[in-house]
Amino acid sequence: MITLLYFARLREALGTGREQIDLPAGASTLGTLRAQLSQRGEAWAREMAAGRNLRAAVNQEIAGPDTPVKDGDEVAFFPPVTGG
Amino acid sequence: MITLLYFARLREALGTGREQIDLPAGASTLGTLRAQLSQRGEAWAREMAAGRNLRAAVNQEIAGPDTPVKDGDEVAFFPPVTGG
Amino acid sequence: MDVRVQEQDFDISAEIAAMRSGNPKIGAIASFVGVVRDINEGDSVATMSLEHYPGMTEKSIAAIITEARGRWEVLDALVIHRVGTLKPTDQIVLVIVASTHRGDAFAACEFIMDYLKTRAPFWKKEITPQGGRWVDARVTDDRAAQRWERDDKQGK
Amino acid sequence: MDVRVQEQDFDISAEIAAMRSGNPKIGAIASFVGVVRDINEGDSVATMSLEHYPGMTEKSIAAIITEARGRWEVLDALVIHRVGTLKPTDQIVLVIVASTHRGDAFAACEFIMDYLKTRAPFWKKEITPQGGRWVDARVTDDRAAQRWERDDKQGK
Repeated sequence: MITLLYFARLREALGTGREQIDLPAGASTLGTLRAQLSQRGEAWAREMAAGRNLRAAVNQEIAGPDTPVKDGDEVAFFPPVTGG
Repeated sequence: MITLLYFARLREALGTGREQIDLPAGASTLGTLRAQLSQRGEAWAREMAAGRNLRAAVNQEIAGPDTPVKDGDEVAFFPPVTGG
Repeated sequence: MDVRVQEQDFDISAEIAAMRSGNPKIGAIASFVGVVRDINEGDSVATMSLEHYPGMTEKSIAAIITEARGRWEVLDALVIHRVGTLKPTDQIVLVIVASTHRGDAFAACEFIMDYLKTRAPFWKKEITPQGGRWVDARVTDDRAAQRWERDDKQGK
Repeated sequence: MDVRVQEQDFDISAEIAAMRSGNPKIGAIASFVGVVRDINEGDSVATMSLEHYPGMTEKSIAAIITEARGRWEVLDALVIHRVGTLKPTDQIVLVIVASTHRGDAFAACEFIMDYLKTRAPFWKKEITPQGGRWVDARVTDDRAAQRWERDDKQGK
């Protein structure tokens, strides 16, 4: 199981903020996980598209496409931050 | 008449903070006024000496040796500032 | 060193007083307060809603403060970031840095603010009469943060 | 824009709140608080006495603020400088600059502080158990102020 979190515009577009799923087969990195998620349907394809300016964190640390993802991880996807 | 003001260490060394005097003959600039004042005695010679790191203002504006001094002016001498 | 994420407002006087009394070596305190503006890219903002990533927020700000402490003399630092609903003229964020001298305090305070703008997981949504709109990240914020990286490379 | 020289303490929260409510375009408020340290070049400071040049003080600070407004976008600015007797951990000086964006607020605030340190007629006297001693001007303060002049020449 991994925990998936979505924030802000992404959370609204996907209609969910948090889910727990089994780590999909072949999704051993953030990049491959994102590619898998993009196949869930229209909103997912649009929001998770490779060209989309999306940020991600694995276990609350900023992560890139090559960051490994393993069972038990907390993986978050979100738009560029706009705090302050 | 001109008003002379002395601040901080200078005020204490000269034993006065404010005086009014007739503009001395030949003291048409800050530099010549300072030279005249340095002839008033030992403390004056020491504190007003040319090599002494002293600042001055004429009518509350920072002034240099060539700044004109005329009747009615307020002339202040003081050490480099140390506020803040 | 302290990081707080909260809905309630903050009192900069009280925070600075606590820092001052806590360390008599402090000579300089630089601070920054971010405020909700009523105009953002043309529309009038009625209210603003701030979302964040609990857990990661605090960690990422703590990491920014740690990085600032490695670059400058920082005797104490505090970051408070508000979340929830805010309205124009409300305070959003507070950064306070205390040091012996003002150069360090100013630099570390601006550094923390610039990095917070690009690294701390907060998202602003403007609620205008026309509806809600997520605020886009600004290129100028990325540039402001990158400045500090250039400084490193040039050894300035 | 306001300049105050006073014996009593100041409340940065109240001053920032007044600025915020006065101008809804304000998005960034940078501020600086100078604090009496207990150690200055080795001796322990029991108290500190601040003298100034009434009239010229206010004028010179107002001129510094005017110069800052010519260089950066400054929506509001306030300088409060205390005089009289102060003790360690007391606040000495407050500079607040409000702008639309934080880069302008930080730069103008640091500029005002650096210029105030070399141009505003205040003098500090430390009263230690060994007696009174006028604080010497620091070369680092001259350098900090000169930085802004170099920036001009380089057109930065």
